[in-house]
Amino acid sequence: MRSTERMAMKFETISYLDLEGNLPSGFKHDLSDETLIRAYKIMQLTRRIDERMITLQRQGVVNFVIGSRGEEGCSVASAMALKPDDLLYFQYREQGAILWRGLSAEEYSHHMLLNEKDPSKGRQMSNHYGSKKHSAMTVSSTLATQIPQAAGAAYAMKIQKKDMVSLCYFAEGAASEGDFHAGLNFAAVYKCPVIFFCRNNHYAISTPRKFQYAGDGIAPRGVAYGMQTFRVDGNDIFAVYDITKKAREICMRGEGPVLIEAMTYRVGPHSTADDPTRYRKDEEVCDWDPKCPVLRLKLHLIKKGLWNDEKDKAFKDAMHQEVEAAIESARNTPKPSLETMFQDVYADIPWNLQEQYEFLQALEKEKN
Amino acid sequence: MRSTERMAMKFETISYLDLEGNLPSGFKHDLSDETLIRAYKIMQLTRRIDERMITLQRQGVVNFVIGSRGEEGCSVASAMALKPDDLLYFQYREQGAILWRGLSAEEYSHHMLLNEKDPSKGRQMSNHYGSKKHSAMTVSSTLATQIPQAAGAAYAMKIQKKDMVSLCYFAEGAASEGDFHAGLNFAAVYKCPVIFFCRNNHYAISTPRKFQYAGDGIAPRGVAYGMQTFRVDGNDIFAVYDITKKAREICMRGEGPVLIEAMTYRVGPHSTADDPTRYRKDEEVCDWDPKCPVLRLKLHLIKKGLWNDEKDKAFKDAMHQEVEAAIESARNTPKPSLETMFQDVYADIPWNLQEQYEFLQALEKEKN
Amino acid sequence: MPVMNIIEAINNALHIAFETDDRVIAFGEDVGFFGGVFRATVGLQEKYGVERCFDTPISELGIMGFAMGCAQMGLKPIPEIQFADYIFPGYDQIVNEIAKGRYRTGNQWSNGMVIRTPYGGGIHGGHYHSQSIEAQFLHTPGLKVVIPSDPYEAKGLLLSCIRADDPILFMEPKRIYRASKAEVPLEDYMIPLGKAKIAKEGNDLTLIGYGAQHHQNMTAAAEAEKMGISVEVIDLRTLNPLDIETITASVKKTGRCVVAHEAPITGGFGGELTALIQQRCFLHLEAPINRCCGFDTPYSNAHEKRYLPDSPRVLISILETMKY
Amino acid sequence: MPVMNIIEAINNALHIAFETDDRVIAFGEDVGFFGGVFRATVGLQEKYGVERCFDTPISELGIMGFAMGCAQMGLKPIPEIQFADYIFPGYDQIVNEIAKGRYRTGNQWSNGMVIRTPYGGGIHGGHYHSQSIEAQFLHTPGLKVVIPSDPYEAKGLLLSCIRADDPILFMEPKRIYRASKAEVPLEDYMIPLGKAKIAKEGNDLTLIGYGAQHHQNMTAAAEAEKMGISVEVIDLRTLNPLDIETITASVKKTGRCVVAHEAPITGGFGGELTALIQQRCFLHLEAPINRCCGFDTPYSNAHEKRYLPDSPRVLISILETMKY
Ligand SMILES: Cc1ncc(C[n+]2csc(CCOP(=O)(O)OP(=O)(O)O)c2C)c(N)n1
Ligand SMILES: Cc1ncc(C[n+]2csc(CCOP(=O)(O)OP(=O)(O)O)c2C)c(N)n1
Ligand SMILES: [Mg+2]
Ligand SMILES: [Mg+2]
Repeated sequence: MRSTERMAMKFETISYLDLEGNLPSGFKHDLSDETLIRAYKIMQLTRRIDERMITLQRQGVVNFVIGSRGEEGCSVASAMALKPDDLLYFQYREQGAILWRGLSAEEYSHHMLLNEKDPSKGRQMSNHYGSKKHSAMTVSSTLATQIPQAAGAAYAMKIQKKDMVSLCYFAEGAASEGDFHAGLNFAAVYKCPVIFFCRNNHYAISTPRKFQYAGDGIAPRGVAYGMQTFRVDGNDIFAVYDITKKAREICMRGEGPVLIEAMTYRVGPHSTADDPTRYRKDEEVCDWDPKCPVLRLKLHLIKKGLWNDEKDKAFKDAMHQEVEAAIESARNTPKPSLETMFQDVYADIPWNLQEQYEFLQALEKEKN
Repeated sequence: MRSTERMAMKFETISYLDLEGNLPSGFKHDLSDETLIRAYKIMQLTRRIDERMITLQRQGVVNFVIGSRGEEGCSVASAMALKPDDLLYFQYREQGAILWRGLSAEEYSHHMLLNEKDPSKGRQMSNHYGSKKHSAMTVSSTLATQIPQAAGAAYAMKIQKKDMVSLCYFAEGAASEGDFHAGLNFAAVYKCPVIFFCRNNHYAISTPRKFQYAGDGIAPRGVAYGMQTFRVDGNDIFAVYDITKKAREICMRGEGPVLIEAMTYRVGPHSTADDPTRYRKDEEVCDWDPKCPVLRLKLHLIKKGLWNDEKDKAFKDAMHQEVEAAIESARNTPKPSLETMFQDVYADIPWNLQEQYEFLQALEKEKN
Repeated sequence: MPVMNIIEAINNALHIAFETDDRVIAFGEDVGFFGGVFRATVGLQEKYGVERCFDTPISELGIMGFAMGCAQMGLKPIPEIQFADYIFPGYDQIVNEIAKGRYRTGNQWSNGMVIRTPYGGGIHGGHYHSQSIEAQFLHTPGLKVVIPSDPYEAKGLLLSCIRADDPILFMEPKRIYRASKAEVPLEDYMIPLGKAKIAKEGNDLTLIGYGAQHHQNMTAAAEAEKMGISVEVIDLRTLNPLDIETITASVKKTGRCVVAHEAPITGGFGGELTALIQQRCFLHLEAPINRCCGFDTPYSNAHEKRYLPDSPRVLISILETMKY
Repeated sequence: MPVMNIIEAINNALHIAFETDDRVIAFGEDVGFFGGVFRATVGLQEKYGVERCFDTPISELGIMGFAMGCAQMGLKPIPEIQFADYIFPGYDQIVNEIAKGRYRTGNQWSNGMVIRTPYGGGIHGGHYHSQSIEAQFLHTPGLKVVIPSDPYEAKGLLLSCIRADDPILFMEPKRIYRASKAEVPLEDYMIPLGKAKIAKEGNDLTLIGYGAQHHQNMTAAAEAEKMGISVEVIDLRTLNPLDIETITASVKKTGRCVVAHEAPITGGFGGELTALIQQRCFLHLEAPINRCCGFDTPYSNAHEKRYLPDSPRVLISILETMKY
């Protein structure tokens, strides 16, 4: 490459599924019909849970929700391409992946309502899911910190000679943090088997991409770090699946980390604390309606004769019931006990925490 | 650019002056004979001062020295291409630039000996020069921190509509810090008139480049951030000058920041605290002897009839005397006074510092 | 005089600062077009242009380093860190660079700026939207720290900070951003830095706090009053430089002292206050200085209410100290 | 028994840790091939391979984040930060992520690791090779802090840290890396965490310190002894969790206390110690607890000798406290 003024590096976007649900003729994939149907169901489940949680937030039952509407394709299809033990590191808008892994609506609800069955014992905000049995690292609010962590975890997998990769989700805003730079660079230097999955969804809260970066998105950075890099249509589950699977193979061949930039759009507000009408036009959002990953897969399934309106209705009815039952169960589960406040700070409880716990116990007793 | 496996981005290196001191026939530049001779002299002065300081360190007169042997071309030629007011941000191995700006051997020595005439009042380690009157920001040991600072300063120049750029020196090791990422990205987003000048000198203390990055050096990152990027032979003052000048023009045209990666080699130890024989072979170092920027310019000057051995001897004799006198003067200048310890922490001296100063004053009096 | 909440008062102060000094600029995540997630910078971009008030990429270290460069070139930056919990990626730039800039360069350059950041608990934010970070910045020579407790204070202190010539961390009690209301003059006014405020006079015990905690302290003092205990309540306002005179005069008068803050007790600023007071008022002290603070755990969402040293807990500390 | 200096003892401990537990890995800037700029990791790469001991790119935040990922996968990382002054780019990863990891994940994952870093003044390092950073990490629930003062302690404490299940900041007094020598058994041994050491018994005053400062304290105590003052000298060893029992028992016995550390006095760990002691030993105290510490300036190279609380200054504090 010549040193040149205004050098351009433009990445094309890999996409297979068109807006009507057609795949290119001759296109081959290894996804069974059952898998495709499950993918559709999990995307719908994800969307439903998000919607319900947002409603519960308005009702004061849940404090805070980050919906993933429009981005379910990124999370579900990437998780589909991995083995169940591969370690996922989330940003926070990838609930589809943990649901794909088999976390139930009920388990998810226990977390969202921060009750005693929440694996994090109600300590974090809701939407900070994580479950060791699903090999899914607990979300941390601090953006991008998970990126070098995922590199380190992958390094451990490599030297422990495991058939395992880590996959780290983040979005284009978080990619501005120093942690992004360190994480990708370390991974490239040590050829760690880690897939960096960037959801480029156009916004970071109110901040549009032009104030996030001046280059051609995030993908060119992967090349700069010396790693194999792909840009995909994040709303096309076939593209996301295919490239994530390729990425896993690259990792397992010892060729080092892979960066995937998935182009998508944050259809909803940033979170329940946000009102996007203050900073973007409705028309812009509407443009993305036909690109919806759930809709496109549904059209595809219908075209393939795997799905129809009747099935859709029956599935949704059952799924909605399941979600309601899950929420009901979570609402009826008690809050974490007082002692959980002082546990897990260290492996053991030191004297100062013990004293503080006893003080608080006495206080609570007095109150009752 | 297609998403592809093992995507390659290879930068070529711009170089004009060959090892015998020849420029390509028909090559044009705007450097006067006097400027070329001054460049040579300042490079020699830089080298001499470095050598003497290293000796003084061994003698216990100076605590710490970072020599720039072999890299004088980077610092001097880049400074030559700027206007005198353009703000320089250093890493620490760019004394050539501040000497080009007119800082005298004596001023430099005052700093190195950390006496009361050191503009930093002896507070930092030596080799942490800086002089406002030379528009040269004081060095900070903490690597890479100056990179976003230089971006911010350039932003201020831009909104204040000054005919000014900032130029930020750093090396390939520092480019791994998060600050590098933030600094270049911010500069690109706001199109700040800043030149990022990376000395890629093969080593970060003992760490060779293969443990610093896996890509094709630092240059491709500039492209990824969407900025104009050049790779030059850092030991060719014509290439460094030419590209830095171009970079300044790009900045002043409002086209945003520029990244220059100058390929060079750290010929000496990292610092007087380092012993490179423990981690690299002498042969490797010797390979770089003929590429020496000072030698190549000297050969060029001789070929052009601007220089000869006689002149060289006369110049060196005088210059050495000047350096000795400078050191002598610095040695005879007292250390900073006690009160400087408590000044400049804040604009004013708060009660706690006042109390501490008085306590120490009393203590010193008792001692004497 | 109009009634404002803290956010409005801060916004008002920023507008005055922008109007009266064109070296002033403000930036941070979502600070520009949107006006900040808490709406503190609303209207600045519209009125003073995108060059003076703008959105940044998400990088706190970038925001801090960029601000330092702006300051070195003579601007007066007011960078915002969206939540105090997210200031740590910029910690090195603040404690090693910004704070030491004047000293390190021998007063050739300085880094006058105001780092604004909402801090503290009580908003169901869990670990990362609740922390009180002041102690992590009060061990840093060169950096001042100011924390207002109500709208009137917020405006006057912020204007003083902007017009001071040092880097200042200005921590805003987000829990009471909207809950705390007061009459605030529309005019330009300043409250001097380094001066604590005796918010309530008293003779039996000195209660020291700042920010949102100050209101818990006032409530506790009122309760104590009902029980016949006369509490003098000090709102520190500036934590560095500390108003040691006001503090020692008060404790010498009362002979007893409680210090309260939200941050974990161990390593918190209460320790420093205690050490200073016990040294300067030793012979006047009738009881140990009592600290009523957050616990030594990360900030737990589910237990938020129990975590905070609310007025009932402050009252317990007062009673304990009185009984000693 | 061989005589070792601190660096040799640390190196020896690391070799034992690598030998006895293959989950142990070490990395950092210049740590691999070269063996570290202070030579603490010499021989590890040669003996145990480049996968277990390696050089990193220059990014402290990367080193910390990477270490956390390794720990989450069950390895036991021993990352090195070349100088404590350079730990701050990794501050967020340490205080927000590594320290809170166990709590945040509900004990599903933990981050057992030992962050080794040389700290402190006395080597002509100016602002950025001299800082004592402990206080900036002692307000962080979830993170333990250990500081040895001699080779024997260094080896035994380091091995305990490596075998503990928590993230631990292990700060090494670089000024005495080579100057402090002691007999150190070649065998594997551990010194329990959370236990202070009474380095010298005494009755008149308790002198508390750690790391390199402890030696200044011992010298001052010896001087005081000559003047008829019997000083009990405590070397804390573990700063978190603190050995509160040993401390309070001593101060209750002596009735007087001096705390000394190199870090700036304001916001330093001395404040916390003072606050704890005055609360627990109030009725036994015959004088205010005196802090003998670094000044509230950045660390000035030219004035290094005056900056440090050396034994003459500690002695002054002892005398002051005795005279009170
Ligand atoms: C270190 C840090 N800084 C700031 C924030 C506040 N914050 C939360 S989400 C967010 C925007 C993130 O945007 P992006 O990474 O694009 O993710 P998206 O929300 O679009 O999925 C910000 C600024 C944070 N959580 N952490
Ligand atoms: C933040 C930080 N980390 C570590 C160091 C210690 N250190 C000083 S110089 C250096 C190597 C720098 O290498 P490079 O950037 O390539 O510069 P060069 O010495 O080759 O000119 C290191 C690790 C430091 N000064 N600052
Ligand atoms: Mg986004
Ligand atoms: Mg280098």
